[in-house]
Amino acid sequence: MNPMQIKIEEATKQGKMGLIPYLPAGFPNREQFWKELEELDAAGVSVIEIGMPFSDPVADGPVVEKAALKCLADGINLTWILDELKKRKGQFNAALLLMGYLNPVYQYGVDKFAADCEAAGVSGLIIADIPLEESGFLKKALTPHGVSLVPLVGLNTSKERMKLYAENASGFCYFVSVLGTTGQRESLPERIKEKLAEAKEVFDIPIALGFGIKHPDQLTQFEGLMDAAVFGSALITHIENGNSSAEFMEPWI
Amino acid sequence: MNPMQIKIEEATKQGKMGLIPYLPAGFPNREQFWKELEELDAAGVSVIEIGMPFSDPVADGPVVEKAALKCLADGINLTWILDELKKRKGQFNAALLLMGYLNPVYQYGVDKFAADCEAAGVSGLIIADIPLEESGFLKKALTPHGVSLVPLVGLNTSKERMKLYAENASGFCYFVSVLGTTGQRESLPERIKEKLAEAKEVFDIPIALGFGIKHPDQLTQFEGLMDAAVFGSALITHIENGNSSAEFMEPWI
Amino acid sequence: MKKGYFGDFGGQFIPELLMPPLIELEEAMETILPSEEFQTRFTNMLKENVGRPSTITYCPNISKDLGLDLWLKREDLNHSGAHKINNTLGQGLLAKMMGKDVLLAETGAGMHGVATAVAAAMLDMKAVIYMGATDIVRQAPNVGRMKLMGAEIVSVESGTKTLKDAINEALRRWLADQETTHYCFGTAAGPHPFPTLVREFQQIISKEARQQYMDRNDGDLPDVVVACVGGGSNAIGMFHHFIPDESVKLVGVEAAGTGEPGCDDSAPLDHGTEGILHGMKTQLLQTEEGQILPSHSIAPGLDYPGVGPEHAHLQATGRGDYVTINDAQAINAFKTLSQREGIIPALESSHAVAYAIEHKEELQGKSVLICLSGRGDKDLGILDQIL
Amino acid sequence: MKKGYFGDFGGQFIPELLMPPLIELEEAMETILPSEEFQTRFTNMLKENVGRPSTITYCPNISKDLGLDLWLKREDLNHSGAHKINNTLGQGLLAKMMGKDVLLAETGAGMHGVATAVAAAMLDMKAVIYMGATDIVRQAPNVGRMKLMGAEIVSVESGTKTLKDAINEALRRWLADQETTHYCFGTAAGPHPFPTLVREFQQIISKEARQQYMDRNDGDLPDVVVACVGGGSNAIGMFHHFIPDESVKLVGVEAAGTGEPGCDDSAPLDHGTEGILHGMKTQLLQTEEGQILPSHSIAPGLDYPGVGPEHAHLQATGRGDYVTINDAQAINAFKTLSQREGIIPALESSHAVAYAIEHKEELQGKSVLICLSGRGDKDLGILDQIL
Ligand SMILES: Cc1ncc(COP(=O)(O)O)c(C=O)c1O
Ligand SMILES: Cc1ncc(COP(=O)(O)O)c(C=O)c1O
Repeated sequence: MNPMQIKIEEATKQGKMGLIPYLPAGFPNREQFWKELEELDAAGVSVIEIGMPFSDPVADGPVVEKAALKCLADGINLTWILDELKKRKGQFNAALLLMGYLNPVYQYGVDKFAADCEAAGVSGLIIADIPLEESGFLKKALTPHGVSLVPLVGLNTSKERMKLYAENASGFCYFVSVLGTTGQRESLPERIKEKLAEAKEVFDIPIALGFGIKHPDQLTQFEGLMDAAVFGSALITHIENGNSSAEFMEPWI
Repeated sequence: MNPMQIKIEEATKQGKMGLIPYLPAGFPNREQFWKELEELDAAGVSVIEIGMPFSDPVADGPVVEKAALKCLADGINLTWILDELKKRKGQFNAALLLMGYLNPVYQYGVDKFAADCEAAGVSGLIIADIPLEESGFLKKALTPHGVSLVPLVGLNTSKERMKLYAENASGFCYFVSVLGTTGQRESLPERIKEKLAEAKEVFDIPIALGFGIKHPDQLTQFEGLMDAAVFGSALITHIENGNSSAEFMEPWI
Repeated sequence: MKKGYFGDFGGQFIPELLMPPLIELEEAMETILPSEEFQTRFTNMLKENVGRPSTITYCPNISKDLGLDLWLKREDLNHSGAHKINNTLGQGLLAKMMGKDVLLAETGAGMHGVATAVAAAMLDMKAVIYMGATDIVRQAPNVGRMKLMGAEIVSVESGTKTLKDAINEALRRWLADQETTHYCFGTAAGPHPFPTLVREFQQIISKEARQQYMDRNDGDLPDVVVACVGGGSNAIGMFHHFIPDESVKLVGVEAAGTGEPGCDDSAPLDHGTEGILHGMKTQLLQTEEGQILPSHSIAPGLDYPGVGPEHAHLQATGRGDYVTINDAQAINAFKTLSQREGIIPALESSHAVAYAIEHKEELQGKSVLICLSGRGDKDLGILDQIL
Repeated sequence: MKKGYFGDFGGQFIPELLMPPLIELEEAMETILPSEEFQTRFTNMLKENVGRPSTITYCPNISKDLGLDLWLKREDLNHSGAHKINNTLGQGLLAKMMGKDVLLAETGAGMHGVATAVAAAMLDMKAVIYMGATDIVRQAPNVGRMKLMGAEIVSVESGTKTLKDAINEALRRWLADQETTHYCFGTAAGPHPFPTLVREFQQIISKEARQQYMDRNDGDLPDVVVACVGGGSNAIGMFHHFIPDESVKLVGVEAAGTGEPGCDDSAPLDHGTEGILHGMKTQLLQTEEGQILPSHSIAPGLDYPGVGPEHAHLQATGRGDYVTINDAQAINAFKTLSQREGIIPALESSHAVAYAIEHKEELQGKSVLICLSGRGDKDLGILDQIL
């Protein structure tokens, strides 16, 4: 079983929600980044999602985009991320997940990328601009190395498509809470419930809800329909304001 | 015989050139205008050509246009010209000629205009924008009142057209020295001679040369081919510079 | 009827020294114009360079809004963006075949200037364009286009610095340069033979539009045909083939300017008087003493105190109805057509469109075919300043 | 070949959340597009609103100057001034029949934005246009036109503030508003089915041009067919029906920018590498690490680091030749066509014209048919600044 699933299920077995914080690699700067990761890990999160920078991040909202483009300008690249993770292999309790866009991975070389992920202790990958139809070649490269390609589904994903995604999916399923880009929102649409229930039914791996999440109170309404929460923009803003990740995690623990 | 022809022939009989100065009515101002006319008359000119102002004087060069538009702005109109001339009827030795464009005369009423010319002692009219083809109605109005419609011909007037103009022409024939508008020119085109000779042959009334004339020296080459000279822009510029008409006439006498 | 006259209007009121080139032109109209060579080349140019036939367009949204059927004859789709090119290519080709090297033109909105520059470039001739200093400022995009195509622009600083004065200066230039130069007059006005010559080149508008309308309406004719009237070339082109159709009402739209009492306008047919200007006897805005009054319209191409003599005649005989539209109404039409149909009309043409809007009550259920004489790209600057 | 692919290029590399509207669009392409209702309405719109067929024009003066036969396909004569309208009316009508209310678009030169605004106005829909802040400044006339037609303009301040970034933002907006909104993509690029859909609407260019050329040349075909390549829509439209004609050389012209070493350009086919951007696998200007490079061209519509996948394929198979023209050469062509033929081309199209000028030696005696994709009125401001 993929470590991400294991970690999330550890949480749910304890009656807690799996927690999946997102930070762009190298944010807010190279050293601080690893400190934030350690704090998050110490807070007991299930999966740490690390953003790989891309010049044209079409699925990102303004907060994530700005933070990630700053890291890109600072010279953060896939080599740095994978090398540094490799150095720290085994130091994190949480499972590690890389998130990004296809082109940098494609230029890196998907086979090399898959191998290097394994070597770095990365167990999952989210590629925002790969739908089902184009995912075959990537899955083929990742699977031998035990890296899961995490499916993203959302309010407009039909049950049929969910089923196709569910076939040999592993790790967890990322349920996107809104039709839109990442970013904090005050409230989440009611109709999520129905779709979440559908996803719960279709997938036999944990369901994580992401996009627009800033506080656990937003999620009480979805109890039983989701297993984990992903939060990015809220965490980034919090850090940008000079606060620590540990602090941010308090209401979640 | 039209007084204009009489006056020009008086000059030519004395071996001199007929002189036809042009001034816009009311130039440089209402009082001064009559003083200039008196000086010109005293200098022994044959015909005094008085410009009637028009807003759109297409045949005029910049000097005449500017002077005439100033007079127009000062309120000079046909009524003033004809009234003031009437008051002075008989005071001029020179014959009087009005020059202008059709529309003001048309609005004044051509029959009334012809009658008022006679009453004012005017013996000729130049309308710059009436060619042969359109001149019938005007001639018909003028003839009973002894006012001649002076034909204008030029370098591009065919002998045939000259002949048509010559039919029952009276006063004098105005030969336009250039293809262009009024205004002083340093020299006159050589080929005038040939055309002037043609006009001399066709017309049995005096030929006056006009447009671009500023000094008698320009004309020695045309001796025998012309009977009178018309000058406007040069005279206007001279007056604008604060000099008197009498002074201007000196080289001509 | 006297040669060169439309009823009481028209004629050839110009200096004798301009008669030879006018006579030369009249002769060319009799010899060159009907020749097979001219006709073939001209027809090809209209098709292959101008893009004729220009289409007619039904306006579904405005028609619904107003309760009538609105059709547009799309002269704005012509190369260079207005009906003017029909005339400049015609005159340009004629001039070329007459052996002239230079096309001289006046321009108000700049569309005729641009169209003349196009004709000159295409025919490998030189273009000299007279344009009022005021118009140079308010129609800057067209000045840029003319210069780019190699035309010489002469800024006219005299008088009102608009179209009327540009014509004065161009006539003066023609007088001087008549041997090498053809005066490519921009509208169906001026001395004979221009009103006839320009109509000859613009009648293609109604020739096409009449057939196109019938093709799309089971052989029916429109109830009303509308065009704006500056000098009157697009209007006479739009009216010509409809004149014999008695059921078709012909409406010419003059510019009322601001419409404020005491302000200048451009509506000589509405409240002008008979007089003589620019070589023709016609209706003019003038004082009782025959001095020409300054004109005004927000549409530079309509900003003219005179009008082509055939329109004066059509009005006198009652065949044409002439109405006025003011600046604000034209701007409203400009915006309405842009927003509702995606067509940005020239401010000139907007006057014609405004007729349908302002008269919608009496036009209920009728079909109205409007000459969209040009496109409005050139006018965005004027609008920017106002809106 | 895999669905949505042209050889190795194409595909659908977009977020899952955009798949439903893409699938909906694919379905509409299979059901609505071939329907008689769609085809009739679309054909009518092309004729009656756009003014199609657009003519082909022979350029006598430049042909003589260069020693070849230069022909232009006149997409600049289309309503709104470029080929873009063929596509926006097609997509607009499709979207309308799919029940959408809003047309969303990115724009570089503003021509696609204007054409989308036209389609929206005509079809009584709303237009929302994303445009880079840099392009908003350099193509101000088009911004004015869009606003006038009631389009909402969103200024894009991210990245290079040009076309690429406008696409990013528009994709984000689409993601959010997919239920009511159709993303009216402006070029033959992006995720499947856009490259095919846009080609479908632009192939009319070569369908007409091929026949028109043959009609005027005793059934002969041109030796060379040329088009500029930004995203590639006018080029694919111009090439499509010539692809089977083996004797006809197809030349796509990319923008070399200033041409100075170390400066940005817009020529991914010339020296880009395979990668993924904006939903497609294609040739891209990118770093070795897969970060997209900023692009530059004096022609805003060519200023894009990617290219439509079918062009990458035509290049890979050798059927298409892709060359570059720099800013100075394009400006020279812009001026040459204006002055010698009276046609002011868009700066984009000027790149295609420049090909004939710069390659005149090898083209001696050949006939060259160029797609004049748009008119240059919008570009006078750019030129003013430079000249
Ligand atoms: C687009 C357009 N329409 C109309 C006119 C008015 O001229 P006319 O009355 O000769 O058609 C002009 C003149 O410049 C124009 O540019
Ligand atoms: C006139 C013109 N030509 C060409 C282009 C380039 O686009 P494409 O390569 O899709 O034809 C543009 C884009 O805006 C344009 O406006």
